[in-house]
Amino acid sequence: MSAPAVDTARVGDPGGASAFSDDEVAAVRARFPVLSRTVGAGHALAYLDSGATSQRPDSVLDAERDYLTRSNAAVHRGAHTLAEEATQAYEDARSAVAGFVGLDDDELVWTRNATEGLNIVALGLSHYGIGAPGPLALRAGDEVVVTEMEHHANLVPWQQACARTGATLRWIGLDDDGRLDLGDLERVVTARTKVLAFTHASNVLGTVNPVPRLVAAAKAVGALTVLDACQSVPHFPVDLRALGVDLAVFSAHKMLGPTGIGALAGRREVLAALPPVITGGSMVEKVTMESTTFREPPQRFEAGTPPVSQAIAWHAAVDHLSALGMDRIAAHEHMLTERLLAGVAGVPGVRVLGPTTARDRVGAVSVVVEGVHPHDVGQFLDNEGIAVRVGHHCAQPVHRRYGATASTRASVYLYSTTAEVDAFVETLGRVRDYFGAA
Amino acid sequence: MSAPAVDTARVGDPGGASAFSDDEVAAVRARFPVLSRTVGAGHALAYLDSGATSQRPDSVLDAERDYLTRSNAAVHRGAHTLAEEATQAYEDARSAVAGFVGLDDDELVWTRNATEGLNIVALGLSHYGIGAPGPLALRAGDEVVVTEMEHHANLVPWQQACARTGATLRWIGLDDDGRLDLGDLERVVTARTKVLAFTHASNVLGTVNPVPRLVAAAKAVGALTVLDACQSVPHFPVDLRALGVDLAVFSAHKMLGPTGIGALAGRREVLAALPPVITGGSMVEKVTMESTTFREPPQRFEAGTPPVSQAIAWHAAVDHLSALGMDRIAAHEHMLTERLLAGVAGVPGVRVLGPTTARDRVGAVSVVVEGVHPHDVGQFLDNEGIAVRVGHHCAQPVHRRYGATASTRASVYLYSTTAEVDAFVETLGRVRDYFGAA
Amino acid sequence: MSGLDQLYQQIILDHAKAKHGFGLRDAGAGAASADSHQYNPLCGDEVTLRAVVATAPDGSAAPVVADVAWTGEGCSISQASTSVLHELVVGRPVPEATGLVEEFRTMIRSRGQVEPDEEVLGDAAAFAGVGRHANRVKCAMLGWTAFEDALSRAVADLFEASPQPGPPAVSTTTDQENA
Amino acid sequence: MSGLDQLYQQIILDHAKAKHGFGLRDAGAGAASADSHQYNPLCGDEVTLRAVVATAPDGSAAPVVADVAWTGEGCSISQASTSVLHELVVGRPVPEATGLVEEFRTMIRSRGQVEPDEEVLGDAAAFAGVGRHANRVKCAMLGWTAFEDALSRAVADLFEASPQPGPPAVSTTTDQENA
Ligand SMILES: Cc1ncc(COP(=O)(O)O)c(C=O)c1O
Ligand SMILES: Cc1ncc(COP(=O)(O)O)c(C=O)c1O
Ligand code: FES
Ligand code: FES
Repeated sequence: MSAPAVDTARVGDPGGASAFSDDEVAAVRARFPVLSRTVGAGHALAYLDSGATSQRPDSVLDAERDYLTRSNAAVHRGAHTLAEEATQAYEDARSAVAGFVGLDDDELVWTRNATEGLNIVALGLSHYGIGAPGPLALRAGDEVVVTEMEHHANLVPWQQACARTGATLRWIGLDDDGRLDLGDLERVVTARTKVLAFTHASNVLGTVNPVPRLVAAAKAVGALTVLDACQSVPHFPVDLRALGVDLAVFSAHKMLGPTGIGALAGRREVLAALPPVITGGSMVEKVTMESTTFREPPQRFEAGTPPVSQAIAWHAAVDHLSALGMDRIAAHEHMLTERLLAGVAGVPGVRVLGPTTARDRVGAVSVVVEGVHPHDVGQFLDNEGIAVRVGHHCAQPVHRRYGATASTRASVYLYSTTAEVDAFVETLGRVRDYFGAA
Repeated sequence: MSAPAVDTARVGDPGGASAFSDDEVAAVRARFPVLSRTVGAGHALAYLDSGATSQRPDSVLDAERDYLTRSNAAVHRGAHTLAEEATQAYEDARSAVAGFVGLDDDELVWTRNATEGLNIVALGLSHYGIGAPGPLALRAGDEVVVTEMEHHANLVPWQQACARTGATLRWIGLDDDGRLDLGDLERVVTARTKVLAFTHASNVLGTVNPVPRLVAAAKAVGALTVLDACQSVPHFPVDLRALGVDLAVFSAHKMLGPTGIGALAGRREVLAALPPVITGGSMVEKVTMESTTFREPPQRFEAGTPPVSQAIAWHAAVDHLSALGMDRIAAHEHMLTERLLAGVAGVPGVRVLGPTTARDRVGAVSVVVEGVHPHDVGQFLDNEGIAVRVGHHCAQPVHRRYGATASTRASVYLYSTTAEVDAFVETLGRVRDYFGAA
Repeated sequence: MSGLDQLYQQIILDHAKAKHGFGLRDAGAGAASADSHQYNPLCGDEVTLRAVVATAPDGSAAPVVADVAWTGEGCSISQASTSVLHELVVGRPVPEATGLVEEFRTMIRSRGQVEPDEEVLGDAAAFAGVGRHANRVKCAMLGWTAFEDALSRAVADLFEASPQPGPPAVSTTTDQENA
Repeated sequence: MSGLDQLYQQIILDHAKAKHGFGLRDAGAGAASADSHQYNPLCGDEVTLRAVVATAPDGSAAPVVADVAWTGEGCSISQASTSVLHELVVGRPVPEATGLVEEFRTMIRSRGQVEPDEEVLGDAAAFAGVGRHANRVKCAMLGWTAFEDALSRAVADLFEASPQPGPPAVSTTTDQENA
């Protein structure tokens, strides 16, 4: 289950692995029921919105239903057969998802989504008030560093943590090509830095950031590293242990799995040093009316009934991805990204936010169409069955950095085809005319 | 969809509604695929663990799968057809679940589970540090009142809130019959009380608490009421508006719905006065690198990708329950509870925790078997296909109150049968002999 | 007509360009005005709208809408609907304008089920198709919500002995526009 | 044999009643001891176990397990497994005892896949069936985990020039017993 270590420099240079052939893509697509639906006036669906949420293959749907119609029960409780089967399946899922990112099962916490995972960390570090501040607690004078390309999920919780603790938020800026301005790095990451939180891949720009370089900078000053892996783990092999990050988050729904579940994963010593924030059943040891002691991670962060059937479905999702091969999936998306960027470059009045070449880039391509609002662009594309995302994609600062309020984003995944990319480019070419902007 | 108002005094006295006939129960059961499985050496499954988690009918499984194979998309985003269908289905689900408990759609927040809902409230009230303390914030000298029968989910977050803010935790004790000692009420709920948090029905004792009496006591001193409705909403008609509570929580998985989703529901003015704790995408208005403004409830409390398909499945679950009729479900369970209590009373060496009559009681019946550990009792029952829960049921203090560390709990639901209840009673009668305790 | 053309009726595309009432102007003498800023958190778009009311020239009890002036950014649906609003309500007695807002909202929220009365709604009837697009409902309502908010405060000002224009109220698009 | 009888072998039911080694006793002179308290958060049960080690009577390098004394509450699986532990390890050289703990853990974690070596494990082989019950793994391991913990500290004490018995270490059943 464990993915091979990957140097992120390799992204955009798939090495040995090849993109899927047409027959292979057809076989990949056959497993996703929704992809055969039509939209509006009988248009085939071209789903180019996987950066927001992916579609689910039959293997994932079946795994969850099988569990629910055979073994559904509360886990870690009850001596009965269903409860034992459920517990086993649930803990097997933990091993599988942890293994998919190169970690052990006690290094993965199930969360509601990636956002909750980042909040567990940010709230944990600002957790003054219960006993003494832990070893990781932020204090006045400390600094938290993020980047200007973060999703709100990896920005707002840190703003709040700083407001709570008196720490200061700083950030690494961006250059005009959509990459981190690493000239800034040594000026921003200093002895005062306690946390360096950054995204592995930007959901707006597509940029893949140089994790080893950032981790080295953080290690040099003893700062904790927190990786937003939402847009990387679904798209290329990621080994969190090899990357050397302390903590990372990602979400099932962006990688063939269900909504309602995400993960906070990372080094067990770091999880062990983090106090719990959400409390209740299953995360406690001994409870009296007066006081409570807490369990070890991962259970310490999992209060109440966990997302059991969702964990089991996620297990099926990582099995599905592994069976196809994450390196081949990355190669396939790399090919599509190149085609997308080349196609868009040929459309007049369209500007790409982010790198215009596919190197160190994932296949989320956001564009601004001169004179036409992104929502209108999206509606026009929808009329031909092309599903893209429009808006600020929960990343207002990066839009502001590039002079836009919102954008239109096409994002590819393992089941995307060259025909879909071509249809997107062709249709985009007709938008400005329709709205009288050409 | 809205449930009729109910006076909790009516629980245990189903009035006009009748229990399901044998044919009706058979029809109810036919919709739950798991109920036809066998356990161990070909024993029919007798699932008496619905208090921990319920089983799912085909209608719920189908609704989720239909959505996932037709309209799955990120909600409130994107101008495309799938996103619009998804948004519509998701918001319809909010109306349906809110309506099921007598509220409007803007009065219901989707949470990870009921536990998270209670934490949102308890953390919100202890939310010092971001700006000024809100109108509801706890301060030193304030008091929070709970009861001695609370699930850890409605106890530990309040212990933590008190530890954070300097408030004091107090509680209403229990009498020997398993009911709240309301002689205590005026001594415990005083002008210092800022919050009265209590369970509607105990998951260990089965006791249904007199909500109107407790709400009146809280109102008299201006305290906020927080109702743990996890064991009431699934089992009898509950109208939160009519009950007059400020906030309440409950979980989908205990009422035919999926794991991974719960609700925090209540008066819109109260939700509006509660600051957010978990931050990120979808709950913000305007975000700059420096600062953020937040949306109105319910979105303010829903950071990140929500449990979309789970909300849609929960909608199907409340439709399923409503179609059968919550009053008839309550009557059916009342009949089973009477039979269970009568049966258990006839087994030597067995002690019931909680009321021994079915009045103001739900069908969770916990017993202590003299000389045999609950886990051994559970294993013995499992050998005959009878699934019960054993342990402290996330409620250590109430067990301690009645001199036990753990217990064996049988809990019934709409699909439970008299035969299952009888099998439980009969098998329980053989436990002590097997373990040499008789 | 394709689904697209049904949504983007020519009238809408025209209004999106024309933007009647665009640009904030001062209210004339004897009139009262109030501003409302509405923000759409789903897309980041916003509108600032000034409603100007004055006593009716014919001396009748109800004041009239003397002007609707606005600025802001947004999609063609939001721009056009605000432009149409200007066209429709300027010069009308306030109760009539309020009624039109209600009528418009009912149409937009009906998920395309309510046939609009073109006699009453005029160009605004062209927005009937928007109701079928859950994620565009806020777009269509953005300016109208701002108008409703500003109008009620402008009227209050007009009837006050000494009108005290406060700072413009800032609020988000009401989230109930969601459903 | 029914699934139940396979789990609750007569040997287990007997040990659950006999509870060999039950009751905390002081270590004799010349011996070193350490206590471990283990708590099972799933059920609330607990065990406090004292491991006593002494230099081998035959003068060999490895010390021997002089006593295993314990108290606590729990299900018959946990009580019996601790009783069996006492029977099996008292009098053995420490490395042998440690090896037995490893052997036992492997068997319990194997989900019923590993055939136990009865020659080696003796009565403890009767617990092979527990591995098939995910929620009972912690029960079987409770006393053994306590022993492993207490033993390592008792040995450390024995080899220290001036043994300083600290407060008993308190820790939960390690959560990796889960899988
Ligand atoms: C009374 C009561 N409160 C709270 C909870 C917690 O619910 P959840 O685990 O779904 O958060 C439960 C169920 O375990 C319960 O029975
Ligand atoms: C880069 C990035 N970070 C964080 C998130 C938040 O993930 P979730 O909504 O699943 O919590 C997303 C997805 O929306 C994302 O793309
Ligand atoms: S998309 Fe922003 S108002 Fe329409
Ligand atoms: S049930 Fe508690 S130790 Fe076995």
